[in-house]
Amino acid sequence: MSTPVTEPATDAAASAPQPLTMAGALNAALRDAMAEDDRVVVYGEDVGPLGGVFRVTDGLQAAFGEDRVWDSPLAESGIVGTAVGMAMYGLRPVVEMQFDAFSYPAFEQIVSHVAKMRNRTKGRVSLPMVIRIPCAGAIGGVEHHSDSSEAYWAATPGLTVVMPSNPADAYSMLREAIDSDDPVVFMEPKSRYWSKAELALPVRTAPMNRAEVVREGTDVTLIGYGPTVRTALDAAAAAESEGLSIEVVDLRSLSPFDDETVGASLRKTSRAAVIHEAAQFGGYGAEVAARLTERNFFHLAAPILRITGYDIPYPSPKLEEHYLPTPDRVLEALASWEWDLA
Amino acid sequence: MSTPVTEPATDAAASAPQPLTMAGALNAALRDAMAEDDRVVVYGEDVGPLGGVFRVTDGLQAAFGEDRVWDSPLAESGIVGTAVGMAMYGLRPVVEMQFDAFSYPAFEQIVSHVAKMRNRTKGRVSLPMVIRIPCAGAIGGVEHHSDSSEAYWAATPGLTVVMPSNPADAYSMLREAIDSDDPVVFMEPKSRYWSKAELALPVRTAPMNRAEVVREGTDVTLIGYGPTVRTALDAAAAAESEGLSIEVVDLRSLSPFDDETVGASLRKTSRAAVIHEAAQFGGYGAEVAARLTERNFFHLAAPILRITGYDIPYPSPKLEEHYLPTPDRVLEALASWEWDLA
Amino acid sequence: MSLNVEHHEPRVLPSEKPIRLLDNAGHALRGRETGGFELPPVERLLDLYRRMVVARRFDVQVTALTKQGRLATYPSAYGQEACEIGVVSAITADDWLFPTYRDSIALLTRGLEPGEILQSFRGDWHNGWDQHEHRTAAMATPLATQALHAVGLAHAARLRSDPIVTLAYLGDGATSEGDAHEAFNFAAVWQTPTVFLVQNNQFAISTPIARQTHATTLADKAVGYGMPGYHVDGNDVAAMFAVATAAVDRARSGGGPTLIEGLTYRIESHTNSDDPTRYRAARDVEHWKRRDPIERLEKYLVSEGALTDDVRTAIAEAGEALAARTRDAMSVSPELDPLELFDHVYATPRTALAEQRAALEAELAAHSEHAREEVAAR
Amino acid sequence: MSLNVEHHEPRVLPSEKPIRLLDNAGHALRGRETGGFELPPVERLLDLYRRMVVARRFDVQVTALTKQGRLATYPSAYGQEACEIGVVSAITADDWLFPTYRDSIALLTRGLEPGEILQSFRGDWHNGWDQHEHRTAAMATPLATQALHAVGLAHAARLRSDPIVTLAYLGDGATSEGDAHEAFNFAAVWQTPTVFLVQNNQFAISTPIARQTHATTLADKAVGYGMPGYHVDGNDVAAMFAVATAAVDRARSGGGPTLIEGLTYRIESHTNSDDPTRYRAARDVEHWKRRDPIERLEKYLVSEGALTDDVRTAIAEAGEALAARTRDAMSVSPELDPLELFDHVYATPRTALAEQRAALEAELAAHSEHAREEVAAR
Ligand SMILES: Cc1ncc(C[n+]2csc(CCOP(=O)(O)OP(=O)(O)O)c2C)c(N)n1
Ligand SMILES: Cc1ncc(C[n+]2csc(CCOP(=O)(O)OP(=O)(O)O)c2C)c(N)n1
Ligand SMILES: [Mg+2]
Ligand SMILES: [Mg+2]
Repeated sequence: MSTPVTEPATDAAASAPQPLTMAGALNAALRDAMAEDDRVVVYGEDVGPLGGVFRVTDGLQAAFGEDRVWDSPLAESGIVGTAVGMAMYGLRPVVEMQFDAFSYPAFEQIVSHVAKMRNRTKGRVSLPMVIRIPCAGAIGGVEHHSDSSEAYWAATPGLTVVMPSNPADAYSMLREAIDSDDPVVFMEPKSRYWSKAELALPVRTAPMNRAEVVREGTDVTLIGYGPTVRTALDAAAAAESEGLSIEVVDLRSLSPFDDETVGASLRKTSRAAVIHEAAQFGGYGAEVAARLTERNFFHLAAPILRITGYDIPYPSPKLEEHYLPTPDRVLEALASWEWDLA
Repeated sequence: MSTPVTEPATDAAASAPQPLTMAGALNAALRDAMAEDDRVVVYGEDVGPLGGVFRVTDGLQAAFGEDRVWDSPLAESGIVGTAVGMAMYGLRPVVEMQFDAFSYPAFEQIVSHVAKMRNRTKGRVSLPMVIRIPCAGAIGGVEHHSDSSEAYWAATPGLTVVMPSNPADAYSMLREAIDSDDPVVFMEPKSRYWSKAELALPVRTAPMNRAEVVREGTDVTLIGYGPTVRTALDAAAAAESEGLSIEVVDLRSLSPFDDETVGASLRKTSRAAVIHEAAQFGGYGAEVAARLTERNFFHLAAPILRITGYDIPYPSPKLEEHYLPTPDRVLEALASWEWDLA
Repeated sequence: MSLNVEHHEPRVLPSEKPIRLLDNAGHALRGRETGGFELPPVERLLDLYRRMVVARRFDVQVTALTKQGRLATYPSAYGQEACEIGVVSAITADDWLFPTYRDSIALLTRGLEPGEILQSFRGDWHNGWDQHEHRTAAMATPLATQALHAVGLAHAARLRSDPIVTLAYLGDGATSEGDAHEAFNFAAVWQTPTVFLVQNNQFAISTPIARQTHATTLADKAVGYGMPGYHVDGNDVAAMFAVATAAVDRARSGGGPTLIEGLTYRIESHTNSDDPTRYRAARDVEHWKRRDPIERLEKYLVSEGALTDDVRTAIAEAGEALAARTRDAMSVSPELDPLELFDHVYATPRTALAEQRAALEAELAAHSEHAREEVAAR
Repeated sequence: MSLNVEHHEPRVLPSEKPIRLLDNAGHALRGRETGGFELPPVERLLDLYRRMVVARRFDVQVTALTKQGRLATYPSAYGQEACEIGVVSAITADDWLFPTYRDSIALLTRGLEPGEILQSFRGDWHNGWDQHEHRTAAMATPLATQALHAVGLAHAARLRSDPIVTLAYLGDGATSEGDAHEAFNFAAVWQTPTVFLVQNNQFAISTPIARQTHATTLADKAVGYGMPGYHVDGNDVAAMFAVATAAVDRARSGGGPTLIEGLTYRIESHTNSDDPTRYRAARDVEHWKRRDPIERLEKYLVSEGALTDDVRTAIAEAGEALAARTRDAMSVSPELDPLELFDHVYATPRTALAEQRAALEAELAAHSEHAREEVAAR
């Protein structure tokens, strides 16, 4: 878990610690950002009276009115495309794509405009907007409800792509994303929405472009993000009993990649594995493995492993357990690797 | 260049060798496939009387009529989405996206249906269709005309993604793509459209899922695909005079990746670099580097290099020369690496 | 055949008042309201009645099973039976249906078994039937995408002079997607034999129709594509069937596509995980319950003396039999083979997938070995 | 302000015959054909004439420069001046224009300089002006995408009670894209102050309008969104200006969006790299040349005695001056700094980009060092 740092004096006084889910923390972040800055508007499918299908926007319309929070027509390209115009005008739209797979209709707007506008205009038009995407699987969703789309966004220059793994980061990173002058693809791991933490709001954690060492260790670096930070921590806990000391890094930011923090951990342990739910082939883990290897080759005692989903479409609910990287699978992968070395 | 192999007896008798551009070879492949199999239909934007903006479909409408080759309305999702229905019916549609960036409106249809239909239906519905995408840059195109989209497709399980680098492969691989029962994203490097070769049609080269060693060498393996095969060959030729023996592999197939051929080359040379036009971060080269490292770590004398475009949107025509990986840049990269090793 | 169509239909605005053949009291209507459509013969209506009653029994059963946790999710069509059944009954077994997740009960009319229909909702596999056997595509989740598949298949059939029709179902919300537009346009330009049914149940999850369109009716959209559009009372199965039959006939005879809007209401929640109290008033639901499509037709059939006790009993029995078959199908949990995950992704085998398959196989073997040891150790 | 709009416009079908105020002989029309619009005053028409003549001079000059290789590409608007100039002249400097690649000459009317307009076509950078200064977005290449930006900006302004209007230009082909649909729909549902101009020049590159739509007019599309649509003679600048002015006024006073179709023709090829002989007959081009928008207005102005020799001379001089400025702008090749490639991608600096920038800097330094050595060695 990221260490909450002291609030800057400009922010509202911290509330007493309260148990908050990630969904609740995101809701609070939206609420606080909207209260502080009336340029922030929230819209998308079902974000109004329903509060979003994951309730992340719960109560916001009641609190801020229909001119700040509203249900748009059902069209993702329309949502993102109009947000481009709103951001050009000077608002700070925060839009929701209901699931990764339903961001695909907006792909052209995101890749050809959101990502490229600032460069196209030599920095004269920045697009301060946040595209929230409830992401990944492990929630028993029917087809198209458990895609992992991060590799698409991370491969697109001009986008900032982040994914919190816990409620404190969810709050802090969403606040920072909304404040950013760059467009941010903000990915929210659905399976972690109901994970809880005690938080005194407004909590601020490390800057969103930094990775964090969330568990120290000496033998292996496990690199996770979003839902797989939990997987890595569980694997690390289990490995401890077997005498293996695992360091866990939560990437937090997928683009940019924090070479400094992750590289330092790797140079310490000399072995690393990256864990994600998405298919392995062409997945984000490829970039992690490639760049860490490039930059730290002579520190490596073994190749960087990728412990990921298979190269298949995401399975149906009853089969997803076989697809998802589990702590067991992580430990088995590490074992095979030690054995290779022998 | 891939070695043409003898034609199977079933095919029409080979014509006398004639000089053909890649565009011409693709045109001939479409023509021959259409003549042989009346399930093959060709449609898209401007593929009819105009023959496509790159003339790849030149003359096909005149030869086969408007029921086999026609101009569709201007809507890429519509083009791919209707092709899904046509393939379900039993036709073999070959559709054209005018440029990489204009395939993005079809992203949802490609990722959520083209790639997933066969798996969804337990193999009962295959989609034998080809999505042709004139790809990459180096043609002095204005914005949005020089994107490299291969990383998006390669990261999508269910798609087959190929890219020829020369006229013989262009002919042979397109024929094979059309014959395939799997949907194929067929990427055509625009900057190579007018490159020429002497071909006796119908030429058949290696199976499209295989990489090819197009130049033998002993010191370094350069891995290219599409436009960068030429770059690699030019670099290899220049390096020869300096006593460096470079082997060049033309990937041809991006998904699947031919681990066998590329791995063998790498184990021989112990050093490799992959070259592509797309931005480096999250680009296809990451997968190449990651998987080759995973599988051949203890054969590697140095990290696998990625010599690529920068992590920025593709530049305007007058600046693209600074962006594109050139043979010089390849040689400099190799030099820095040798020096690292010293 | 030449696909070069330049002829334009005379442009007509859909009627603002929905086309209706039976009023809510079950009285046959005459005059303008019918849009010139004729009430189908009573035997046909009786058959539609039977299908609707059986379908509702199924729907209620599945909702109950879902609440019991037997299914991962179920989007009910309670209240939409007239749209669902009336329109699909207008096509033949040779025609193709392209349904959404909402349209389970239309699939019953296509002859699919509960076990096939519900496989994806139970979570076994993404799709549970042979699409070619039933000429019924998998239920589309990404909204409006299936409309394009319907147009493409229709066009392919037309190129082959195969006189089939394709029928695409869409929701009101889905009409806002770019793909709906592209499908309507491709169908009209190519004059494909396609019928689009927009079930306007007035909500897209929580979003009301007023936030979805500013048009007077969704059928108005047809004008912009140069295709006929009909705004129909979606709780009047007679009207839905009559309008759909005319559209299917026109499509089959080369007259091109039609857009039909059925104005209806979803009585249940969006899916079992929805909370409709957040976005609609109970009294609205009550209002629409009083316009129940089955009751309306029932009143008419009773007034015509067509609904004898024997018939009622037979229908009820058919409904119960289907409900029992549904319960049975959902009570057995089929053995799923995780290794099958790798088997259907590509027609052309891939080494990397074979490797991953082998890895999972080894993992599964190790686990069952481990399980055996644990049992033995006890 | 409440955005909850449930009021519907009365539904009207656009006239099948295009709205026209001046016939091809330059005679002022009366009666139904005018659609109730009034001929603008002669001083206004004279001003539009001046803008069109100057714009054409520019367009011809740029086409010539492109043939000489000074520009990488240029999409000419020759023949479309009445649409291009008539509509953009209906908005104020405070309003926003969202143009396509085709609309260079509309940008002249917005006060942009040739050097700014042509920067992307020359290949220097993707966009060459300050969008906020000119309230003119970059030319959109991905078709129809800009229409959504126009709707979003209009909605933002409305939320801020800023009484501006946004004007989005689209081609006939672009109306087939999903984004056009979504833009029309969002604008109508949100009732944004947006005017859409569809320049129906009857071709999308080589694809004729008959393959793009089956509707009688493109303005018919408006019906499906519940917004007013006008089918206008796009070579009649008086009509284009009058209809656009009414639409802008309505938008500004809270009356929501309007779709205007200008029926026109592109006389030049799609871009310099196109070969129109493959897809259209020379006699069609001749036919449309005889309906030249500038000549039409000229005839009217002459008949009104408004076009004196002095005025003609002044306009011709303005055109020549602009052409000269254009040649001048295109004859200097600005020094481009390759390192700037890294400077605008993100507002937040990135280490990886700084590294890549440094690598290119070193490479450039090595090259110029190398070049210096080569020179010295000679
Ligand atoms: C492209 C896409 N975006 C979003 C969703 C999520 N989603 C599922 S159903 C639904 C509402 C659909 O409403 P409507 O089309 O009216 O159909 P109904 O559910 O009322 O039958 C939404 C937003 C989706 N499935 N696909
Ligand atoms: C999304 C997208 N698809 C394809 C293209 C390639 N393209 C550029 S212009 C053009 C034709 C556009 O026709 P139209 O909208 O009628 O405008 P016109 O050029 O006639 O002004 C096409 C297909 C594109 N720019 N964007
Ligand atoms: Mg609905
Ligand atoms: Mg056009």
